[in-house]
Amino acid sequence: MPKILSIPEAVAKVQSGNTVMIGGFMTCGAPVNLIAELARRGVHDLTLISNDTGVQGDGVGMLISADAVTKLIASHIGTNPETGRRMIDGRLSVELVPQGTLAERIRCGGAGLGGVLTPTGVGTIAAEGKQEFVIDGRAYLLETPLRADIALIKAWKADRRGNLVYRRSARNFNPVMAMAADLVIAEVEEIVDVGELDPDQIMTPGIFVDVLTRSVSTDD
Amino acid sequence: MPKILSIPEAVAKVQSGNTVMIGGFMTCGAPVNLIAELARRGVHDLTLISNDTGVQGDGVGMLISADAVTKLIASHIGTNPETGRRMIDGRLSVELVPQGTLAERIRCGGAGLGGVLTPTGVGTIAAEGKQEFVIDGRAYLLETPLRADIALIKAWKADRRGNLVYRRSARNFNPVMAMAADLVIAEVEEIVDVGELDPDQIMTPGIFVDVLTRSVSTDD
Amino acid sequence: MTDEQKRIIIAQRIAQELSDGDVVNLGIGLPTMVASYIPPGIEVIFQSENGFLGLGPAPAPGDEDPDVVNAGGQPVTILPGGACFDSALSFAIIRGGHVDVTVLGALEVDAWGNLASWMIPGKMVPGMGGAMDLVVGARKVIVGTSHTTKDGKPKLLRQCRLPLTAAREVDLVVTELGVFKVDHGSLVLLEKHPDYTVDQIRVVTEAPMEAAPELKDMVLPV
Amino acid sequence: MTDEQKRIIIAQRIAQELSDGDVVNLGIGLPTMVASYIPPGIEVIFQSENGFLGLGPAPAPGDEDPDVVNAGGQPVTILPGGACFDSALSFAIIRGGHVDVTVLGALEVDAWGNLASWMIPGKMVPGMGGAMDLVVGARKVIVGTSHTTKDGKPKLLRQCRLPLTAAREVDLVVTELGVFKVDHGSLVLLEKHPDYTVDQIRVVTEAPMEAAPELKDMVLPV
Repeated sequence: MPKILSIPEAVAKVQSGNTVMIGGFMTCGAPVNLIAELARRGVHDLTLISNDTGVQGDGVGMLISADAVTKLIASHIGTNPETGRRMIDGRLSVELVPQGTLAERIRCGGAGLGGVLTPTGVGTIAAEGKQEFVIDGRAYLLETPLRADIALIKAWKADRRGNLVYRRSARNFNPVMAMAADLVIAEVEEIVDVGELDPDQIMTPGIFVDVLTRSVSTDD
Repeated sequence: MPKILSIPEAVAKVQSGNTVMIGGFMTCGAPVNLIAELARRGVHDLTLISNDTGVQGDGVGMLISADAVTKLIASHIGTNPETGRRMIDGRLSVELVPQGTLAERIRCGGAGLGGVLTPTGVGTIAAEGKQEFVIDGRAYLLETPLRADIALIKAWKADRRGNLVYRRSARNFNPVMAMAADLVIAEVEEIVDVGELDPDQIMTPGIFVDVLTRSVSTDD
Repeated sequence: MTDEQKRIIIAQRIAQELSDGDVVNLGIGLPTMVASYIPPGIEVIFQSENGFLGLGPAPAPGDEDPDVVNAGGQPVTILPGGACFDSALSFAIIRGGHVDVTVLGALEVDAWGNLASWMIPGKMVPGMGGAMDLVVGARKVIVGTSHTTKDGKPKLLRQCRLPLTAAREVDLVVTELGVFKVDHGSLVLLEKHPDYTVDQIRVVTEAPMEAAPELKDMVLPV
Repeated sequence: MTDEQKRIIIAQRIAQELSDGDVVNLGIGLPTMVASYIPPGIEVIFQSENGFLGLGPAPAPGDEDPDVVNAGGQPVTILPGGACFDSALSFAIIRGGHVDVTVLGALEVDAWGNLASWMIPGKMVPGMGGAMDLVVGARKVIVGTSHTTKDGKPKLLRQCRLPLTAAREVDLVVTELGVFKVDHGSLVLLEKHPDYTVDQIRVVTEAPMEAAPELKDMVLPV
């Protein structure tokens, strides 16, 4: 059973130097209250794995502005000019990964796979340093797994066992990240009793989730 | 939009010599009415990809008994002694694949991936003829994609766009097979109007489905 | 032509490439405009790479749902019959050949079907996002772009000079001056703007270019 | 001891290896019996590899749901808080190290932690099903088996002779005669049946075997 903690209690589990995955596509489906608290707390030297860096001052962008991140693995940073400036200044090391490859690499990390072969990026600079394979006449790159110490994810509803349901396009990277970290903290809008969620409608089984926290604090 | 056809009309699309994927775990989640009609029709020389061969005379077992299959790719055949007899007789060529590897190979076929690296089977006869890779000190086998001409799958509900919802453990291999065949025929218990299924609860998007057919025929 | 007139010509012409039932992914910017010009009688299904099928128009002001945004982060709607999924399935759809047509913009495109659309070294490095997967995975790749840069330099090149989004994947290039099929090192002009001659178009095209025997005039928006 | 008595000793002893909150996958046959002996105060979550968590007991006659079966195809139930998924996610859970303990039977197991459980060439080739993934992926692999074959031949070997299910993955072997930790080519006897001496057990064990300094008697079922 996951622990139910307040936002500050949950965020206290993140240490400087950790590798952290954060769900969301810009601010949609991002655990913005966990991120805001993390930015406020003043951790540093994080390796961050996320699709993008939000916008300046919102979503994951709060961590960039707070100088918390020294290494970033993402598919897109164009929506936050602060990220680009820090990359050019040399204050932030950035590994850009095609979005579908990023999803598969995280999935591999969670699913015990040693890598996947993808055609994406063949013949581009995304192929640099990677092994290339030709299978049935088509070229593929070997892409290796990504894992994190901690994943911060966002769901719509949880039950007390940590089973999660996401809403609309807020699902995005959250389900794969929930599988690929040693400690998984889920920010949710509502926590319901065990049995209230239909087993068929659960998108992330509760066994992946270590900590539940509410977006808006209420009495437990 | 998928076509809505009767069971015989749907099954008429399968030709002798085709590679066919069939969903289900024994008879649970198997499209048993499609299978029964296919066995009755007398096709032959099928390459069959399925988790198992059902039981003797039921599920996929009907196709084995009907002499329709010459090559089988499956994870388990122990529940149908007829399959083992035909394999020993040399009438049926069988490739046994670990169940998780079977799911990943089909997923690769549907997801445009050239293969995955799995630790499953390393040091066993399942590794024979496969490339082995060591990544971060752990050994993995390269497993390649599986695709089919036709997938026969089973769902609980569909809407008229072919969006599918499965029930309980009847989901199993159906969602990955729905992605990995040139033609996908789904046997469903009920067809509802567009808009009746919540977009978050759809497990297989309708764009994968070419033909819908009802388990029990009713007026359309 | 104003920039807006060019964009309308391009978007409207690309819309005519779509067939009933196609699954279509539109890139950000000009490609998004294609949705406004789908011919009557044609129904296509738009995929949004951040995780759903059945992308609909922007909601009425006040009706925005923060959980329903497009790949540009803007509020949109999900049409009846739409379906939501995670990023892994979204790119399985894209990479697996389940998207019939993708439409993308270009910094450069060349006569071999190479596309450069995601970075200018030292200047603009936004990241490739989902573009590399889309160009590799979609069955048909259409590039929609102004024929030249703002400075009047050709964008349809002999060989791309900027870092590629994907190699040899582009099928069709649509600009305000014409419709070009990529054909192994040459761009075949299938249709041209009625006010321009083939030679006038050739002057602003770096790529080897030939007029198709059945060359037609583009039907311009009314 | 009757076969049934042996099976009860084994299942009950294995159940004591489980900790509160463990995610557990039980193989078909003897391992399934472990579920009946979970100690009071311990709650574990059973995973069924055909696609759900929260596997519960068999339903009352007449309450069977054809869509709810275990990996052996038998009717079972899903407990409140359970979750269903497809085979890809099921084996992502198994292979990805999210199952704390798996319990499997054996044809042979050896002092290096090799397990043979899925085929006898020329005789029995049922296929490996999910067993290869489970043995590789679960954090702790417990083998539960009768100490010898029906003919009295050892099943705990120096080196497996049958085709392997997985190499060097078994952590613990529980038989009706004892509990053995796999330790690089040797089986360390941690607990023994109180009615048998170490030497009596050694006689029916082919694998190199040593008694742990803290060797204890197994607590037998009442």
